[in-house]
Amino acid sequence: MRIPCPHCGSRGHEEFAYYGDASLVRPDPATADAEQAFAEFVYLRDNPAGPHRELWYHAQGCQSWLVVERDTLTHEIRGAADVRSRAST
Amino acid sequence: MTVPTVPHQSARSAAGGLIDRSRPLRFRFDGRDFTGFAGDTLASALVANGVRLLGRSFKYHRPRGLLSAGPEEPNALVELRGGDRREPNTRATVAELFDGLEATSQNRWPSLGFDLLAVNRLLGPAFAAGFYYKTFMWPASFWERVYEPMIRRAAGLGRIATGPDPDSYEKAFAFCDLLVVGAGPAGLTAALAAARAGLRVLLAEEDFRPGGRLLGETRRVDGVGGADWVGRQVAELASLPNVRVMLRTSVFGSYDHGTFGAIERVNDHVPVPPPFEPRQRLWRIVARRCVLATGAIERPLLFADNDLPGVMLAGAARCYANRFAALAGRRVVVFADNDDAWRTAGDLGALGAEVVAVVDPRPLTHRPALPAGVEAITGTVRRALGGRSVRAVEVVGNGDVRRLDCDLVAMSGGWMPTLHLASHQGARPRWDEGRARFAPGSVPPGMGIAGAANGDFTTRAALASGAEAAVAAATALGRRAGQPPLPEVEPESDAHAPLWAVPASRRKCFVDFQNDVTVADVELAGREGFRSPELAKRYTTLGMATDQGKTANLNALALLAADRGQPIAATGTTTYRPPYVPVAIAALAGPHRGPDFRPTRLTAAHGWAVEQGAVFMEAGAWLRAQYFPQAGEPSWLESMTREVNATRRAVGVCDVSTLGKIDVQGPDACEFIERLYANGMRTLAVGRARYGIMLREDGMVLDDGTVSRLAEQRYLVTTTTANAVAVFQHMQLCHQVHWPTLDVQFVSVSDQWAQFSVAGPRSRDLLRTVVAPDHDLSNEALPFMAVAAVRLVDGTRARLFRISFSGEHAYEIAVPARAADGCIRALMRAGGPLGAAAYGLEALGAMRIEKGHVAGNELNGQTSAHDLGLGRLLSTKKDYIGAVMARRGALTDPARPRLVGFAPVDRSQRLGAGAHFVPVGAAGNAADDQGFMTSAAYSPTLGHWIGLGLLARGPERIGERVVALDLVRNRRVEVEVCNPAFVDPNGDRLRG
Amino acid sequence: MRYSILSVLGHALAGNRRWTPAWRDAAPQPHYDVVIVGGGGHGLATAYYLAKVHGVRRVAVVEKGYIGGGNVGRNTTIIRSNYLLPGNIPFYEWSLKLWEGLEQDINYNAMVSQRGVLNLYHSDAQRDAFVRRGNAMRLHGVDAELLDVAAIRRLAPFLDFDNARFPIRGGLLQRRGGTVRHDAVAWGYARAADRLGVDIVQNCEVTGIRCDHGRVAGVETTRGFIGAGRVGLACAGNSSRVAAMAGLRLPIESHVLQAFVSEALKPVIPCVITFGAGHFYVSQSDKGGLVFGGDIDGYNSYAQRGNLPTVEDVCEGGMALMPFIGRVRLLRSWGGIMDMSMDGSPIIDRTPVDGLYLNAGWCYGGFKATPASGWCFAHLLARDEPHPVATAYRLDRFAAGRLVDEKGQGPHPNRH
Amino acid sequence: MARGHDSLPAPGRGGRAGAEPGLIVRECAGLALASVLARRGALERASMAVRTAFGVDLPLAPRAADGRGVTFIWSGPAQWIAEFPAPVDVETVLAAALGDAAAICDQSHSRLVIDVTGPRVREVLAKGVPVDLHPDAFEVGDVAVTSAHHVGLQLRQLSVAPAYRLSVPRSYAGSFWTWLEHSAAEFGYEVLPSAGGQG
Ligand SMILES: Cc1cc2nc3c(=O)[nH]c(=O)nc-3n(C[C@H](O)[C@H](O)[C@H](O)COP(=O)(O)OP(=O)(O)OC[C@H]3O[C@@H](n4cnc5c(N)ncnc54)[C@H](O)[C@@H]3O)c2cc1C
Ligand SMILES: NC(=O)c1ccc[n+]([C@@H]2O[C@H](COP(=O)([O-])OP(=O)(O)OC[C@H]3O[C@@H](n4cnc5c(N)ncnc54)[C@H](O)[C@@H]3O)[C@@H](O)[C@H]2O)c1
Ligand SMILES: Cc1cc2nc3c(=O)[nH]c(=O)nc-3n(C[C@H](O)[C@H](O)[C@H](O)COP(=O)(O)O)c2cc1C
Ligand SMILES: [Zn+2]
Repeated sequence: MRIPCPHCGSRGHEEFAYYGDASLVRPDPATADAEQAFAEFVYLRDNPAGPHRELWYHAQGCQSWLVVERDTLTHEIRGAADVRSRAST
Repeated sequence: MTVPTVPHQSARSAAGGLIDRSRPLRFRFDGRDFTGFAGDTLASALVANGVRLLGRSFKYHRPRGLLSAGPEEPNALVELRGGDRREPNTRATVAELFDGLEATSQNRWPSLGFDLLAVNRLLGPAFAAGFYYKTFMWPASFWERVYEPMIRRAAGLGRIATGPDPDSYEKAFAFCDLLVVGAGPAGLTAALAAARAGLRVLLAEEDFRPGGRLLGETRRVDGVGGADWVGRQVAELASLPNVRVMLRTSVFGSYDHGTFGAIERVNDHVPVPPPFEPRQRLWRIVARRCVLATGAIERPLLFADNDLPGVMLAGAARCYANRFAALAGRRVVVFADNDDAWRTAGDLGALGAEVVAVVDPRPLTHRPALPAGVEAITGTVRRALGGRSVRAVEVVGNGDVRRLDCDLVAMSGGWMPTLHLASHQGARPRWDEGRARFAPGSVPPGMGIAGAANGDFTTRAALASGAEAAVAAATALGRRAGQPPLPEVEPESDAHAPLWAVPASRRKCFVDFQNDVTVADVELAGREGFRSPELAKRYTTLGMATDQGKTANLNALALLAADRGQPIAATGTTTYRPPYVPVAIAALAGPHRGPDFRPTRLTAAHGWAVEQGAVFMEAGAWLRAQYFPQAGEPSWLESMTREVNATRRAVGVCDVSTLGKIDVQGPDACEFIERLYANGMRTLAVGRARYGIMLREDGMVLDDGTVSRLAEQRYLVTTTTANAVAVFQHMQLCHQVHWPTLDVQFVSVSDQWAQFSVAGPRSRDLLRTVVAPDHDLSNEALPFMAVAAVRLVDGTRARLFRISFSGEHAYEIAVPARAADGCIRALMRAGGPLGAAAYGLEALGAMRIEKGHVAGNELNGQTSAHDLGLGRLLSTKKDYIGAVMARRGALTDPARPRLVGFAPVDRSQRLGAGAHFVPVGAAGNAADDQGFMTSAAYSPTLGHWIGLGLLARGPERIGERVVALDLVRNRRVEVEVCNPAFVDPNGDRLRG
Repeated sequence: MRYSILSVLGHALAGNRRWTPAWRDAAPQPHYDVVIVGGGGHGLATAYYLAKVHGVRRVAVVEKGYIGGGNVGRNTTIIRSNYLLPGNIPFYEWSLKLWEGLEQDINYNAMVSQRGVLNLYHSDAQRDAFVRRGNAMRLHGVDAELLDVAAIRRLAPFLDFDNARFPIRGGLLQRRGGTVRHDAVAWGYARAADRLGVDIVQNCEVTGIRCDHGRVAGVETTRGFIGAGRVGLACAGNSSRVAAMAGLRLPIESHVLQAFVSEALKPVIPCVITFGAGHFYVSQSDKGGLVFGGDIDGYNSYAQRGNLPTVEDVCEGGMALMPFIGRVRLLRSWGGIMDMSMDGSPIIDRTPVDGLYLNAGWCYGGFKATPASGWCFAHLLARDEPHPVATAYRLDRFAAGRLVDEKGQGPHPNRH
Repeated sequence: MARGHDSLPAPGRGGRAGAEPGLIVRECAGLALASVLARRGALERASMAVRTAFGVDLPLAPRAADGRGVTFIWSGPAQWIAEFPAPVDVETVLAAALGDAAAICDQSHSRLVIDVTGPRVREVLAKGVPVDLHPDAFEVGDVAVTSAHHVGLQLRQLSVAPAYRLSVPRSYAGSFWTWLEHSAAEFGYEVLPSAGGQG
């Protein structure tokens, strides 16, 4: 697979480390149900067959964490963005 | 000029063909000497020499000759070369001839001509598909001892070499706009058209000669012979700077996003690769577009004993005749269901063969032209006759059954587009009933298909679709490409009406030639319910041989379709998988073998350690000094003991550069560190260091290390050697994904700094000699856990950390890597009079166990902080990674195995990591298992073995005795549970 | 009909014309006591033991494709019980025991071959871990032997002992481990289950799980609705997709693992061998092919095919370990979709939906588990309580922190 | 200083003998290097400071930019390597220029830096570098952060000739050289005396 790193350009996926579902957000530890929220965050996954937003880390390149939109059935990649771009605004 | 005298090649014609008669090549097959010519394959040279028996089949050991002239060959597998270069299962049809080539037939005993296992044939019916699932079960114990060894010996084909492969292999990357696979007329046209449009073109061809089918036919293109036309195209391609033609290169796999694997046989056509050159090169090709112009493979016909040597694909017979000027037989019967194969009569006749008849079941109104004297029979061949090769055929036709004597049956069931590479990503080809051929289904993005692979079987159509595919690729890449004018080609016919039916016969009629799968086997599979093609494949092993059913699969599908009363289109295919042709494992590994399997990381002081005669050991990617043997020390134990004693009594020096080191800066550096580590870090003052642990988000310990505050907004954190990469990645995740608003910057400085531990009561004295005199190293100025920037006496900038893994009064001194060699030498020079010793990992390990410090064996990902006695570190006042999950009851349960120390009750006994703890007097079964010894070492300080381990409720059981049971090493040692800090439990030495 | 030498010879004399299907190609009936989703090894074994051990015979196994087309038909056939943790060892040992009597039990030769499984180690830390494992096994009554380099040289002289980046320092051998002819397991269980009345329904994809008042009522399929008293999921790599039909999220990611076979060779590799310093393991099939594999590709996928870097990585491991295979050619590579769980261990448990049961999370190690998985899942389905050797495999262990994490990799499925 | 495992071997020819070596390689021994990481939201400020001090813009893509006495080499978003041709106190020099707009960290000793050129240099690099170095795709001043032969690699093109500067972590230097040497052997290679101070 080729991952289109927004910084480095298209690179083989072996340069990257995979981290799974990008939609998971680290819960607030201060809430009452934090333990359950963390248990779900840590252990449960949607694991869809089809479009999937997922985290890849460009370990052998620019060391950015990317959100890649990839289809788990076809491996087709719709796009990739730096994860920080979703926070910067 | 002297013409070399060339031994007679009985079946070679005096002229013609694409061989170089001025370059005779000697070779050997099964111990007999032969000669061929440059331009031959092993197969064509054997044909030229009249050799017909080339191998034995897998199961029945039936005699087998050549079926094809290409990569699809199922029968003619030989062992090539010898010694450690022996290559089993090499297809003679693609082995390029070279002078001195040695080949032997395989899977026969004692000889190819007389093979005892041919008796298997007599048992034929009992050996039908799946028989072993139904037998060999009684008595049960016989399977491993009797049946299986017997089956294994009988199975298998060639023999593997016994020593390491002596040749070298390479990998390389290639990038292009357009990859064209196959240099037949379609591929050549596509490559040229795309190149003219300015695309970067890579044309890969597995043959050593470009041209594809044109080389095997007598067709004229643009008024010249096919090979000459090819020559012109290749010359133009060679003149273009944006084209790279790669011959002897098979594209074997098509992977996601335009990535292709290809294997270049750089030196398989010479006896031994020249110096500095690899045998083969693996290419990873990244192509923006691809045109598949891989041609087509001819289908065999099904009739009784169709596997006899001398029964050959018609296109192969023409190829041997036209390209290699060799006749595969003298009396020929052509059996075909299509017009294309009728050419065989003329082509072979032109070389002097006697063509008896063309047998074709189609009631033809228009018959292709035949040379005079060749009879056209509307009918079928029912059976081939012969012993070790074909002598005659039985023909049913024109109302009767006749026997025609012949020594070659050139058969053709039409052509099957080679769509493997279009199918590797899961799309299956679609059966086109009207044209009786597979058509590409959905193809991978960016791929176009041209020529015979696209079902465009006439040369004219192949040229046209090649050009179209190139134009489409160029257009997709935003280039303008003109449709090139197409050359004149003499008319040809691809008319075809497939003959699937098989004459009823009790004799064997082969579908998969190599795996000996017959029509009866496929039918039996259907009868037993294995009707889906995938099940039938697995039950009969059809299509699972080295050729992957290239010639067998379609016939099998047709049989299954007939069995189910379905059209072929509804039956489906089996799955196409890489590699398209078998690829040597060494080539896929490339240079990554032996010592170069993975890189070796060396510390900056490695050269010094080598000079000291250090014994090294692997620590992840690093090589580290294990101990420094000196004269008179018979084993590591003595060396280690000396090193520890020197350290504990005077001073020891150890290279600890392999620790991960990360420089963390920024206004939020403090906050970031605080959230990463489980213990409080906010209060860490500038100039001080603190031990810290990081958890995973699930609450288990990730790693430990020290955090040093170098400045208000600058920290240096260290990680264990093993986890350096993982921790850095974890920190990036935390920063970029969880807390992107923190203003913190960090970077690895692991390679920038070398670091030496200087430990022992005289460590300060030793440091005094290398650190510039104006630095105050007193306890007051530099207390335990202090950090200072210093200069060495030679001016080098260094960092001094008063930290200790050994439990001694100790320091770690960090110097820029290029100063490491000088620094360690200076330390050891000055250390001599102080009684200093260099120590290695053995001593380091022993001292940390003496001190009760955890390391990799304890930080194994299965332990919580609580298990390791570090529970008190977990902050309750802040959020940090793992905070919430670490609180779960299951992780803090006092009944969990927890860290304690162990000493043998009989102090002379030795301990070993991995022993399990059971109660004294227990039998030693699962219920008794109470934990295990994580680490063990001989303690020079205490004079006996000690260990660390995880024991259920351990800390509550100090003083108890348990047994350390090491069943796999046959040891049973009674041990006393103790405090894990064996030496200086109160830390007086550290602070002194 | 019973299979035996006599039946084979008898049929041979009759031209093999009188064989009948090994199992009926059943059409789905409107209702069953138990519907098992997934005609892989686990589903078929479950059905067989339900019928045989528990007398539950109104059972259907519904399979979306052909039986054995999932991971049972694409794994590297290794069986062993050399596990580390107390939650695992008894279960896998029970499985090995069932393998040892399988052929006589189901009257099908699945070629259970106890040729030994040898795990090599290359460092002191690895040795310590193997000693720990070997001792854990021995405490549970499982066979384990620690071999030194000399013993390994005798067993496998062709390994790279002298020129390696990571020299071999020893190994842990389980002699009772070995291989089993994978397809035959599916077929043998199918035939045996069929003979006890189980319906095996192929080409029948479950597309929905119907519930009434929080209780399972049956499954929607491409061949219509099938009512069921209980539904058992044994869908391996597709577990999450099917569980999602009942609104469940699982502690599972689906990943692709590739496997490889070489051209057939005369026997050379005597046992299963795993490389401790790289991703490579190998055995030689009875047909002669070297069957080998390595690490997973590492990203979520349902595409059942892998990528080239992993192929290279595995072959690098192979060449580093046994450089004499260099000129042997790779014949075919393929992929399977695995249900990688958050601790690398399986789940055999009830679900929050009444009547819906789950058998999943087998990662790349579930083939060896086939008999015990079927046995324990049947037990759970029939009695509604976990089997004693499978009590660790509960769904709530994740949230509770009672993980069964053999490798200590934590909740990162692609690292197990 | 003795040549060690983390520098190139002594000057001379290796691999296939022939008229012209396919690859020419030379160690750049005397460089001073530093990581420069812009503070959050301070990209503009950092750029401005660099422009003022060194007369060049910080590259925002994988490029190298030559300033007065220093080259800034992109190594990730908002992250650069500053390369000085001769040993200097990089942290002081850069801190003076950038103030609190960036974190700066001395990396002068962290890498083996070599220049490669020669008629076959692209073919040699293609044996391990997974980046398209064809002139249509990679130009003078372009930078790639990647890995070759399992070793992290930073690469930039120095001239059309073509010539490239490669940099690898120093602990990997020996393994990297082994790979480069194997890859160049079929064309023949020459090691030149190192450029820069420490020769
Ligand atoms: C390459 C590879 C190598 C492996 N090597 C080993 C090994 O050496 N040793 C070992 O112990 N394990 C190994 N494994 C793991 C092992 O194969 C699996 O864990 C095990 O086979 C899973 O159980 P199963 O046989 O029931 O799964 P499967 O055979 O996958 O069965 C699941 C079935 O469910 C069906 N299904 C899915 N969704 C639906 C639906 N909606 N409706 C109907 N049916 C559905 C599928 O079609 C499939 O047939 C390997 C796996 C792979 C991929
Ligand atoms: N009249 C008929 O019935 C009929 C049928 C089929 C083919 N043909 C003839 O065949 C020719 C078709 O031309 P074409 O160019 O499509 O095919 P071709 O067979 O001439 O060329 C295909 C080329 O691709 C190469 N190749 C195949 N797979 C490869 C791989 N994976 N990697 C590298 N190389 C690979 C082959 O070695 C071959 O040289 C025409 O001359 C046509 O007349 C005729
Ligand atoms: C243990 C084992 C051995 C195999 N041996 C062969 C073989 O000798 N020849 C072959 O073509 N395929 C062999 N295969 C692979 C199958 O052809 C097939 O690729 C695999 O079962 C996956 O199915 P699929 O490729 O149809 O998806 C083997 C598979 C396994 C699991
Ligand atoms: Zn990147």
